[in-house]
Amino acid sequence: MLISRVPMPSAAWPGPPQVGALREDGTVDPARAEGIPDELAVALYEQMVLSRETDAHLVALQRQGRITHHASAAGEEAAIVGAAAGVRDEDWMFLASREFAAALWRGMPLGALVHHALGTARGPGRGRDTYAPPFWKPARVVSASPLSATQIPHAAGVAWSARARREDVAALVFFGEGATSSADFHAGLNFAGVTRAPLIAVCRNNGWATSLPSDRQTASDGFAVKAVAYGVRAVRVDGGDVIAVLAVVREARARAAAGEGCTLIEAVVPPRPDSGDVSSSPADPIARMRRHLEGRGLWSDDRDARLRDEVHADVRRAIAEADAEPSSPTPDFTDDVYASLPWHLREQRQAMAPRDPAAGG
Amino acid sequence: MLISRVPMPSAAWPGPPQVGALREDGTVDPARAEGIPDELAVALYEQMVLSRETDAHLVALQRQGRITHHASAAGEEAAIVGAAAGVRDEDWMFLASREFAAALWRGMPLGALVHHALGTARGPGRGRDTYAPPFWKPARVVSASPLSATQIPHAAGVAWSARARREDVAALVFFGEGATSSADFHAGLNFAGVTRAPLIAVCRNNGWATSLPSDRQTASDGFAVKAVAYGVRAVRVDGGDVIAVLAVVREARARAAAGEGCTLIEAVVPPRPDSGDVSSSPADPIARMRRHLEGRGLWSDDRDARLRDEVHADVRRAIAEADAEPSSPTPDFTDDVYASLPWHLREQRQAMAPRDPAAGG
Amino acid sequence: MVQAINDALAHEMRRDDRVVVLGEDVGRVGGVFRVTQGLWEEFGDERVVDTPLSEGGIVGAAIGMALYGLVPIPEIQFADFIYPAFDQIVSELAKLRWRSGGEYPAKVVIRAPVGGGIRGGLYHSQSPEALFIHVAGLKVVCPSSPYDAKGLLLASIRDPDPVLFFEPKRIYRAAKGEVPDGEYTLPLGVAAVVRPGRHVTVIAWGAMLYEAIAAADQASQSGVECEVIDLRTLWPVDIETIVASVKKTGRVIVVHEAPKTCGFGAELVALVNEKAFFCLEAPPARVCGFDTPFPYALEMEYLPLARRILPAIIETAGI
Amino acid sequence: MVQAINDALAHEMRRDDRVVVLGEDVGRVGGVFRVTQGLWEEFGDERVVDTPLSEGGIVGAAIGMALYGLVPIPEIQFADFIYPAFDQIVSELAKLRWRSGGEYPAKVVIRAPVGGGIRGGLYHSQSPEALFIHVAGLKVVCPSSPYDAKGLLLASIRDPDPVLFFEPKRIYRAAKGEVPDGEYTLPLGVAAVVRPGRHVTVIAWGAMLYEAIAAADQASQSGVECEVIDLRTLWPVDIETIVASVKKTGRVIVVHEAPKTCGFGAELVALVNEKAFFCLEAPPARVCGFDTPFPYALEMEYLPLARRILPAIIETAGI
Ligand SMILES: Cc1ncc(C[n+]2csc(CCOP(=O)(O)OP(=O)(O)O)c2C)c(N)n1
Ligand SMILES: Cc1ncc(C[n+]2csc(CCOP(=O)(O)OP(=O)(O)O)c2C)c(N)n1
Ligand SMILES: [Mg+2]
Ligand SMILES: [Mg+2]
Repeated sequence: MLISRVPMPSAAWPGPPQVGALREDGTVDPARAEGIPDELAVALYEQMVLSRETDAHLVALQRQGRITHHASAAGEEAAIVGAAAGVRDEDWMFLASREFAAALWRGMPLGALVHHALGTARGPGRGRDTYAPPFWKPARVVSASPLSATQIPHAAGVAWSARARREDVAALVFFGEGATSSADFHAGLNFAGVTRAPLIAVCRNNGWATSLPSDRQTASDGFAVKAVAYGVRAVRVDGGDVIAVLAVVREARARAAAGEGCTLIEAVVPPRPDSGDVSSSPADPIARMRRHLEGRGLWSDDRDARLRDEVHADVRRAIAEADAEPSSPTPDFTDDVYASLPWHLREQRQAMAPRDPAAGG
Repeated sequence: MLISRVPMPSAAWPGPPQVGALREDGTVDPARAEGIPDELAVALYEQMVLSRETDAHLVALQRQGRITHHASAAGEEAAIVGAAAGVRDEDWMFLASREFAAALWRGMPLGALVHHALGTARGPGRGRDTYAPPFWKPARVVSASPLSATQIPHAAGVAWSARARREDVAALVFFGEGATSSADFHAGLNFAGVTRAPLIAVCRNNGWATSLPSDRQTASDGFAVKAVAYGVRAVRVDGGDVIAVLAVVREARARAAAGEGCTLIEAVVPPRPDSGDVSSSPADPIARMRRHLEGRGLWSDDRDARLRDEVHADVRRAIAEADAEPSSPTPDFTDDVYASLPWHLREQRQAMAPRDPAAGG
Repeated sequence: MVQAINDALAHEMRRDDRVVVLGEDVGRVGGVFRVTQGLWEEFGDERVVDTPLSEGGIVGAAIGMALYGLVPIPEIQFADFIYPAFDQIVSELAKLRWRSGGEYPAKVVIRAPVGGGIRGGLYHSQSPEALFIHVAGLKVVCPSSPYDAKGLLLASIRDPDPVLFFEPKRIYRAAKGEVPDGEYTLPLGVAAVVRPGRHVTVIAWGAMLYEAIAAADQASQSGVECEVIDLRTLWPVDIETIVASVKKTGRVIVVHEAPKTCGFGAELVALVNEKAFFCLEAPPARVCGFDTPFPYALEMEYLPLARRILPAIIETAGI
Repeated sequence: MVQAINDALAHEMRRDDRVVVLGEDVGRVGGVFRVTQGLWEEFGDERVVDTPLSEGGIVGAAIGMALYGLVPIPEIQFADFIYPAFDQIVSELAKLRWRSGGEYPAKVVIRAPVGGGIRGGLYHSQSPEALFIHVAGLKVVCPSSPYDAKGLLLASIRDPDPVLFFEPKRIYRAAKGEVPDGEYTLPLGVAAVVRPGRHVTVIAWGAMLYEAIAAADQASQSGVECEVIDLRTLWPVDIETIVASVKKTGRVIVVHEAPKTCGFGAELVALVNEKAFFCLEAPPARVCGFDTPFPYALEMEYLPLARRILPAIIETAGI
């Protein structure tokens, strides 16, 4: 080598430190967070329990072959519910595959989710697709296609629009750590960066993209650090700590309101215990929040049992109702391709009319 | 805000400092580089002059409407020639639009370039396309399509293959700073990062992507820093300093050989003077290298005049030769779509045979 | 045509402040072909947005803008560069209304120059319309004159569905014609019979329309009177006009620049078969681009110019 | 069929150490449908590569590998997920040989499961073959049986051109049949007449072949004898076999899952028009997917099953 000693900066750029709030004993680190009012604390917990219970039922339906696919959120409830609770009612929410609980938090009825999962005509997607959680327009909840990350530029576009219109509205978008490798993550974050769009991008790092461990998804130190490439703020948070997630999302929302643009939040989901059963682990986000509620005198075994009974009954009722619905709706799938039916779809629809009882054929 | 004081890491991640070697007075910073042998120094200079002269002629041909498009490298010669000289003969080179001089450095004859630009049948692309510099297989030079950044994953694939095959071969890929916003930059760098592929990615940051200034291309602090997102090494170098560019590319090549994987190098090209004429600026990379050669006693006005005359004559001769070539080659564009002619292309070729004098029609 | 499209954009942006133009270099410089010139000066940075180099990002962000309630009109610099946005167009834009049960339509008009004839070579000459016609949920428009361009673009912007608006760059400046200042729309899905005739129906659009007309004029010297149809909207196509003409002529030729195989010509031939088979007196013919990439040096060999259309007319006419 | 494809991959990887498999989850877990199961154990990390989640990166890197001299076989988990790689396939892979004047062909075989019938819904059921047939430079293959799958995959790997190898997931496990252990190839571009007949030609491929055969069997009860052709290679298509059959029957039906408009059926109808128009006794018919996205709950309404093919046969037969 003729030339040497040109200093070569190191490849090791550490990601940001991980933020947490809830401590082992259930108290909240006062240096980290001032606490949250009782009702909110309880609501967060209840919502996480509802998510877990719904999951269990949908996974069972999948095992029975009644639904093709369900992406479970078990173990990731804190990241999902905490983030949903961290934004404001007027904000938009873009979901990936696992975030049905965020939509429930925003008021989507459980029934809508179950109808959707079972593909009935009464689900928000009218039986057309069931993969991701459904759309829920009343609360500005937008569902994603299963193509990982496609929703990120959509969210960036919404956030950019709000900023251009001088409206204090933000967009919250969820995705898995695997999705960060995709084209749309890159484009979405970069667009949000240059437009200083009020985008809150929550990357659930659960350690795996199907079979690929997160350290083979990328060689960076975690995923928050990717924010550097877009000049946006990077936060890594304990994704098993619903209070910390809520806190960092609120902070990101406040910064968005202040015109400071986008934040990329990596919510590090605690690894699954070897048993596979999240509930059995002390790191279970639900167990951790329960300890907190108990420490605050807001919770008891009794109340917990009641909650679980209620939730169980709610989910079962929703499933029973959806079950009563004919699983094959009228063949309306030629609708909504366009705003009105063009000639070729009218012909195609007519050709199948004999199978359509409504058409009297 | 209920929760506050969750520390939010800053969005300002500074990029790496800019590396330089050549000083104003033409000497080389000894702390930065030990110098290069006389022949190499002269060859770098000569190659940059050839590039500038070729550019001038191709731009003139474009103005005359003789060729549709030529992407000039004026002012960027140091980044291009320095990088080409920094890798080894066995390495692959993937060019973007402006890097014909890198192919010339590797031994592609000037005539091949000019035939290609004029779209003659004798050009390496046989008149099929002329946008980017031509392919030059004898030296493993691969041209890119005009779709920005598509060559980056190709280069990553080559580099990965070499590593998997345990062959000490690297891939050098060029692109503009605008290309970093594309899907393929993201995928290519990430693949190189996770596979620790011996990829040397040189981003020429010339400040503009057509009309978009680089600070509206992205909100990051420059482009080298994007390496952080891929866990690869980041280097920012003075792209007007051919010795510094050579040095950092060599260093990256050595690291690749040592199994340390990919380096992203941002070569910051000096801004164009207001006059638009790069040669008139003291920051002109060619002028800077000339001062260096003069300081080393390797160069004189006389030698410079001789070089420029020679180069001028070479370029004019190449153009005259290509001009003598019929501009419309035989209609062979049905060849090479597939390895051999399938039935439908045989039919289509026959249908146009009457216009083909070779077919005697 | 450049001016007419610029007119339409300016008109609509004045009328409706939700309309936003975005893309690479659309702002200060007014686009590669200067179609958006002057808009940035009039409407500013937030309605005429220069974006980073990412077609996927452009279309993806436009979808978000549309969800928010804006009416984004992204420009792709060349239709050849639309492929990085293909997933967003095909998987997202085309399907949002349907997937959401009608709740979240995303109204976006994607403008892109298409076609050859400006010595653009392989990657600045393609005509990818068939790829989008195959995808349910998109409308595809391609004007052939300044007047049509303005009227069709205004209609496209106001149409509730996503539209791909392909602008034939060969006639960006060549095609002339009066363009009224004010407001008018041409309905989508309605073709124009630009030359009546009774022997052979010739279907074309965009820049190739002029080649079809030229060939028809030459054929008429041999006594063959062609009816030339300018589709204007490629999909949903005006099947009635086509069928009415073919019922009259019994003979049909489709002309397009895109490669022949699986091009839109195939669909038109198949539709004519379905709707008017028993009227056909000769095999429907296609005069198209070759099944090769688009060659730089030989673009005039590649394009289905009048000199290639004419023999097809004569042969189809069976004289 | 899963086993046959796995066999072919393992065979070729043993025979030729340049062959590399890459994609999402192809390694330790052996792919979504377990097609690559066992390969990672046998050939290790560097020949069976689990990649990050980026189809564009997968195909782009495969192109680089091919340039280097390897023979990469990327897997796209579902053909529905091929669109993020569309630009790399269409703009790069398909054009490299041509652009480089034959110097830099990139030999890549892209494997992807296609089609409906496993309740996959909108984004796990699509059949995008027509999009790739329209693009010059690609070959497109779709087997219908385990035997064919192995022979065609081996031929695809050894063919000098890039191949899209679409695997009909509905018959991944359903289709049975003897598969020889050793080596054999089935030539690309050669169709199979799987059921001889003289009244109507029915062209199909992949999973719909079985529906075509079932419909043909039913039709024969009404005295209509269909000739059923399994295309096997979609492009370049075996035009001779098709034309020979249509010349005999004078009637033709194309069956495919993809949306009808601008699907491959249109091209086949147009080709039959060009090559055998004067033999046609009835309008060529298409029985296809609807021009809508692929519906989850109603996939059996959407697919061109035997119950939709049969009436078309009867009508085309004109009895
Ligand atoms: C574009 C695309 N390619 C492939 C897939 C198949 N796929 C479904 S889930 C998944 C892994 C996603 O991992 P991650 O983003 O971490 O989300 P997680 O499932 O862990 O929540 C993959 C590859 C997909 N959905 N989209
Ligand atoms: C995918 C794609 N979109 C758009 C273009 C049109 N285009 C040509 S050059 C250019 C700017 C490129 O800027 P940069 O990458 O900085 O390279 P430079 O020209 O400055 O060397 C653009 C947008 C393209 N070539 N490819
Ligand atoms: Mg994950
Ligand atoms: Mg630049």
